[in-house]
Amino acid sequence: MLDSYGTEAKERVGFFTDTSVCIGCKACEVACKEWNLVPEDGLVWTGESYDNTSELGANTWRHVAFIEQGEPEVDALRWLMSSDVCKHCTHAACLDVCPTGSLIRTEYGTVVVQEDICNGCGYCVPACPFGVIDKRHLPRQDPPALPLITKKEDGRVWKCTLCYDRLKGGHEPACAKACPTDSIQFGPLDDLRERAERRLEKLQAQNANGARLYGNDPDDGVGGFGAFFLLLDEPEVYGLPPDPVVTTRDLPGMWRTAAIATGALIAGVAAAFVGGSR
Amino acid sequence: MSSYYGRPVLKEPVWQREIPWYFFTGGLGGASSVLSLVARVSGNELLAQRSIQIASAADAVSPLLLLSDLGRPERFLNMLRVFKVTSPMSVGSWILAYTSAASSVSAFLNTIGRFKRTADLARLASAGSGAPLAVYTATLISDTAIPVWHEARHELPFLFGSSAIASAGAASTIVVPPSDAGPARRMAIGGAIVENVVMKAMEKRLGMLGEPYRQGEAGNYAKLAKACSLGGAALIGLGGRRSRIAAAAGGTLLLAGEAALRWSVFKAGFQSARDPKYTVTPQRERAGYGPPSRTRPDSAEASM
Amino acid sequence: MNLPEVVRRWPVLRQLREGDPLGLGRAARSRRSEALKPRNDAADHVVQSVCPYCAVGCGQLVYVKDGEVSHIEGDPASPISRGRLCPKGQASKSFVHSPLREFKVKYRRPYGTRWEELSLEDAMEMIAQRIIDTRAASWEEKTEEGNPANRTMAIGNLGGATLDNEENYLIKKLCVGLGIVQVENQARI
Amino acid sequence: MGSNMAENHPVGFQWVMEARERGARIFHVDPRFTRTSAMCTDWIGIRAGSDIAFLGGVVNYILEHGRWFEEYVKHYTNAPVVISEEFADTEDLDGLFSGWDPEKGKYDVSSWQYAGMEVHGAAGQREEGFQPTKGEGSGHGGHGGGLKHGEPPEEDPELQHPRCVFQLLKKHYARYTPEFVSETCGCSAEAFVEYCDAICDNSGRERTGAFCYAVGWTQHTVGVQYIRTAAIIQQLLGNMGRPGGGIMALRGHASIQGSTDIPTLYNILPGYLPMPHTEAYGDFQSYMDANTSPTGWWGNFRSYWVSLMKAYFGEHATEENDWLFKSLPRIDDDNSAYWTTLQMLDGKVKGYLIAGENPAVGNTNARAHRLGLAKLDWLVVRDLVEIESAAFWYDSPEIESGELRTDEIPTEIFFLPAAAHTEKDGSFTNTQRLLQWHWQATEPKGDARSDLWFYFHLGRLIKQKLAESEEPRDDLIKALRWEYPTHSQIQEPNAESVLQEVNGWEIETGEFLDGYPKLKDDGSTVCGCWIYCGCFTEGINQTARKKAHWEQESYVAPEWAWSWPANRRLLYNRASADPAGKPWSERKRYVWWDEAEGKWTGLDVPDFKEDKEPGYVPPDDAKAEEAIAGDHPFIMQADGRSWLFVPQGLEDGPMPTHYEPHESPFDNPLYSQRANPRRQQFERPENPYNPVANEPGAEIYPYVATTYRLTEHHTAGGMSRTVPYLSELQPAMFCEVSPELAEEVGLEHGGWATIYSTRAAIEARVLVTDRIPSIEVQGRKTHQIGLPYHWGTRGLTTGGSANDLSSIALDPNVHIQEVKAFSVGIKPGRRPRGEALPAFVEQMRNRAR
Repeated sequence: MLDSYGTEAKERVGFFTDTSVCIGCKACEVACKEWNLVPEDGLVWTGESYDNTSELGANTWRHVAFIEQGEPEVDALRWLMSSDVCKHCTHAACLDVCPTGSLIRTEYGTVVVQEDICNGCGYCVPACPFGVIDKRHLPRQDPPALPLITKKEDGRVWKCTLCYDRLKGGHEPACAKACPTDSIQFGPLDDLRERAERRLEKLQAQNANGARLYGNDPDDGVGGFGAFFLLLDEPEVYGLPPDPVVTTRDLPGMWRTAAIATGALIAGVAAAFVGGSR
Repeated sequence: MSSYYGRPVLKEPVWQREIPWYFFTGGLGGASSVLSLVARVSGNELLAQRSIQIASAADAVSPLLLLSDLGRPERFLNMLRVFKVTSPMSVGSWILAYTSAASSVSAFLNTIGRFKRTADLARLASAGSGAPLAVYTATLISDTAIPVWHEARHELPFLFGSSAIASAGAASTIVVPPSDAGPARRMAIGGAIVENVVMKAMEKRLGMLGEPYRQGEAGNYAKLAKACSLGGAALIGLGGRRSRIAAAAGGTLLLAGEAALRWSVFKAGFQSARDPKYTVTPQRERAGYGPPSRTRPDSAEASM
Repeated sequence: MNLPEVVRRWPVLRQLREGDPLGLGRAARSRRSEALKPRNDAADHVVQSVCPYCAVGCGQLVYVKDGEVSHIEGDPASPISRGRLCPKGQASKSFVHSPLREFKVKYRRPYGTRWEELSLEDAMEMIAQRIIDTRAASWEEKTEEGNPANRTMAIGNLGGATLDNEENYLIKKLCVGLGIVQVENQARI
Repeated sequence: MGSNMAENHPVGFQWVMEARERGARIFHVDPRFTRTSAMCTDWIGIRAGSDIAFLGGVVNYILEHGRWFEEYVKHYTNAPVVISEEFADTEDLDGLFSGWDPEKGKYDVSSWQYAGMEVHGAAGQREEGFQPTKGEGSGHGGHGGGLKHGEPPEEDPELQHPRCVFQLLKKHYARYTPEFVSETCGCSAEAFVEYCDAICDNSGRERTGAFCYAVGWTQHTVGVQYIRTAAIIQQLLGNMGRPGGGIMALRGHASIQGSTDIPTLYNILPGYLPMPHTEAYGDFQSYMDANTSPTGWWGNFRSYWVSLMKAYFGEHATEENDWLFKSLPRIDDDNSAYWTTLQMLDGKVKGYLIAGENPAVGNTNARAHRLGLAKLDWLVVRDLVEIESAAFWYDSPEIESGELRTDEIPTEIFFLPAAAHTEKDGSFTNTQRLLQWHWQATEPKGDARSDLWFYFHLGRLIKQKLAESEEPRDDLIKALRWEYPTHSQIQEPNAESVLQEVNGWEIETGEFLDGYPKLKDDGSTVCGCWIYCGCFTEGINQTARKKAHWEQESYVAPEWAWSWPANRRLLYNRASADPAGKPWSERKRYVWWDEAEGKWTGLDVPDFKEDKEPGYVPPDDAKAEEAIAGDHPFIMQADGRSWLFVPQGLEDGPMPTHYEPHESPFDNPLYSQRANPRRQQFERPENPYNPVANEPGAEIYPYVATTYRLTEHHTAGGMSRTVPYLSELQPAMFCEVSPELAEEVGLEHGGWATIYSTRAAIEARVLVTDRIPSIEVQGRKTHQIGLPYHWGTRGLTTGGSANDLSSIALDPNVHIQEVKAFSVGIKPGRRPRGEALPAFVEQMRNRAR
């Protein structure tokens, strides 16, 4: 996966987000924005519990979901909180389909958008099976390069970089550092996977209902997440896909079909000449 | 099927109206290049010349459409920064660049009527890349997480291909006198028929995921496409031989139908991304989950 | 072979030359990405501070670049917070740089309908005079019952829980000296 | 209880989460199911304002089931002490204690005393004159009367004497049964009993339990008694002065603790020394007598006080002139913030300075406060942004409604931009009494200045202007020591030089003092705040110590910053050892008597005279600290014991009693005395009260409202509604209501609601949620309404101010307002606009007549 970096390659790092200790304080959301200078994107009160950020996007790279569960009788109440983030997939569709090489796999095994390269073709947006990456429509900051065709909005796509710059400086990502309860844990992916297993065993022993790991399996549809989770309910309850698959897994097949269709097209045209010009 | 306050799991594509039009011009251009080559080989000079002109015109418009859809148009050259087989758009960009160069050279020389050999080489080249150009856009959208696109990956290339044939045929039918437009007419009619058959088959196979193709805007475009394509084909078939008017009218109608078809597919993608059930339900079935282990919270439902 | 720099850096060629045929990694990496550094490393200096919001007293590291706060994050050395911060503490930089922050004195004259400009010097001068005059006019040496008072009941001072101990010390000291007894803060609120 | 720790102190909550992960049982008892409740092992929902009923139930449970920590209680508390026979309990007098004076509306506390003597309270805050003869020495307490070697005259070690504290306690809480608790608080009796068992099981020799509280307890007309009840529990269970025990106050502002220690409060001087009172202390000696207790650490009162006067007035304060005592300003019973507000409304207050506070949003009945500001001659507001308190004259609900007209408001206003914490040096005192220094990072811009700068230069200017004055009233200000070195272009005073004065030095040698035992009463030492003495030992700023916790041996981390007193992290920690000086258990060892060394030692600085052995019995003539026995850990008390029963120092009773909130839809199930008889009320046009309980019209305001904060915002919003990243996280004022209430009045989730009291009406978005359940109280279904109080008319996100709805009704001891439980009405839709708003409030008020 990191062969191309040779000696430059580092141990693959990621996040383990343990939602069983998330207190929903949103420090991660703010820490991320403060560090990465992600713009504030609108004061919208949703009425969806305490969540007024709604979803991950170009201007929200960490998003805390709030789910109120249970029947009125008090002891049954449950309030799920979970900090969502880009999954930094082992097989990342956004990365595969990016036509400019703006999206790359870094020496840390993370997936980042290079803001100096992205030309806003938007292909990565529908490619992501989690709906993470998105185009930023806010006004652009830098001066137009080619005045005639330059647009006023930023127009590039953005998402969590797992604080690529901080990693290069040997610092942990901003959200993980801020998290008051260590719900967001950062580290070498292998360690995190072990930690998660142990955590799950502990919770299941205490029969914390619904505890399960999500995205820790290297054999899943995206080859495992670089940022995986411990959830207390089904993934879709948190707005996550139950069985995400990287679309490019089927690409060879698609190319084959395309080749056949191409042949068919030529044949079809040729066939049209049977019987001469009239 | 539940999701987080009924919000989509996926992001809708951010592509704008240029893209479906590009699907159309790409198909038209690509198939026209092929048509031109075959016409040349079969000695139909007029058809060959007009169709290569159509091709070069379409291939000239296509890049502009793509460029104007970019968030950072001034960075359009970054498309040729890398060559990635994993990215249909990357591959397509190279093909498009190559095809439009070839077709324009060929068309230019054809028009001024000199350097015939070079012109033919260029025509050969553009035809070689034109065919994939007409089809790859289907692969491009299939290679996404959008349920109705990805799951339709087996049919879409044929749908787009036949649509391209129909478009190219229709376009030439308009500009070439009936006397020389026989092959174009047959392409138009054949393409239209095949395309409608493929569409039907696709929807059938997709089952639940076929819904978006029939509903909302996508559904309307689909109906329009069907009416225009079959109507146009019929008109060409019945009157195209004799009447130049009928040919032109039929061709135009058919072209409109092909454009509508691309729009229909385009919109269906957005609709399926918007409704989480198209994402969640198939995945739950695939993963072999039973019904949700916990029932959804009343409060959350209430606040949806 | 030595191609010109621009060509040599062309990712398409690097894909082949740098063992990244798919162009998913190193070959596609831009100059900017190669040179990327955390901006904290570029800070002129860092000071250890304390979060200004609640009374937990989390440690903060304030990074300064060109005389401006470039970033604020948790101080790992603190046994209280261990480097962690809540959303408010984490937003301290935005708080310091709030778009609504004021840097000019504003003056509203009695019955005035708008803010006016006023120099800080004049403002201080005027405030000092107001205190002196009000105090003189309202001085209470004894209460009605004839008990000692030594005070003015016409001036009050509010605030302190968000201030430093040193600031509170001066406020109380000054008010005692002036006979201002209505000194209060949020501890009451 | 009384705290929403996870939301308001998230980083502090990391330790609670760690405890939970280690298997600790964490209960959250609160009207709402909050982010804290979601994290705790158990949540018990109770009616806002019923905490004493709940906690009193715990006391009763402990006593009934003999779950108390016998050895601890017998030795360390005043349980064995016999109380005066004149004392009568609320159980005898239907909700009143003996000594109630209906005229004055106050208690004469003489009947609450230890039999045969006069004890004084401990807090050292005292407003009223101390007249032993009349025994009316309540106020906020002196510190101990004529105890012979710190022992009360009459005790019963077996705790059987009918008038001993232990028996009085039993009697007082006998009716607080689980059924009563369930009836009154609206929780299930089973859940309550489970709670009781849990804290009992987690107390004793081997284990300790802790309480965490915040303004959910203090902001009541019986707030102090809430905390007192918890104190009783913790004493009975032996959880005070021990690691993992105690009662943790979670405070909401960076230096709110500091602003009480070094007070910007009317009734005390630094170190809780009482301000002299108009009605008493005619002469210096009686002030000294009243405040100096012969025994306990308050015995050295004179040294603390004289050293402070030397810090204030230097050479001008001398033995001869009684250290300028005669010239000091005097206070009345109550000159607190709300009293001042009412004085403004009466036009008696002319000038007002506000520094880093936003009363126009943050004070209860904020509306009355805005009306008050509009009557001032002049107003100074210092803040980073133009807050509501500075903008009320053109942007406020009253301007919108036409009740106020800009061109009719006489107030002259100076808005001065303030410097942020990164733009000045200084120390904050956090909620654990830890003084932490923060260094300046950048220079303030433009006219922005620190408050240190403002008050220093203001004082300099005034002293300058008055230098030549012959007026006697100006003598004191002329005598004020006001020299502090300044630096930088803006002449910023040196904050450390101020801290040095706070720490104090010996005048002769100029050496910094290393602790308050060094203070002298002869004027030879200077000290600006005796409890902070030692924060600058050896000329080193101890508060700036930042030794990383991983470099320190003990988890107590004594080398991080400095805590008062004497860098002691846990107060009364001698109680962590048994009477003989051995740790109660190895698991819980903290401070113990080292036989070999002959001194107290441990993980923390012992809160006890280092070489005083456990068996020490003070001689009869012993004074001050010397008079505290070796097995009495609570050394600030005259008798060295913790007080289950408080003979003096409280305004409203020696033992906590359940009273209904001032505005409550219910009667008191225990007594005909509905609410705290001693609570402060101020009925007047700007501060009318809702009809309550079974009074006619109460049905117009039938619901219990409670205000609170959200993680994403800070108090009155000046520091958060001005920050984009915080504003987008909670972008609108909303109210939390149960599905039942929504059903009852037709509220629509996501829609708007108008919430009204007899004082005002505000609007809020509606959040229908099961997290604020309707509950059954006294056989009646009640609905509660949750109201965050962050919003106002300014900032990036604006909205109605919850504090406009609540009234000025205060706790008698600390004058804190009751905003955690009051009554309101609610209806669907947005509030009326303009003139229609006051008209609507009026209309409702009339309906309630």
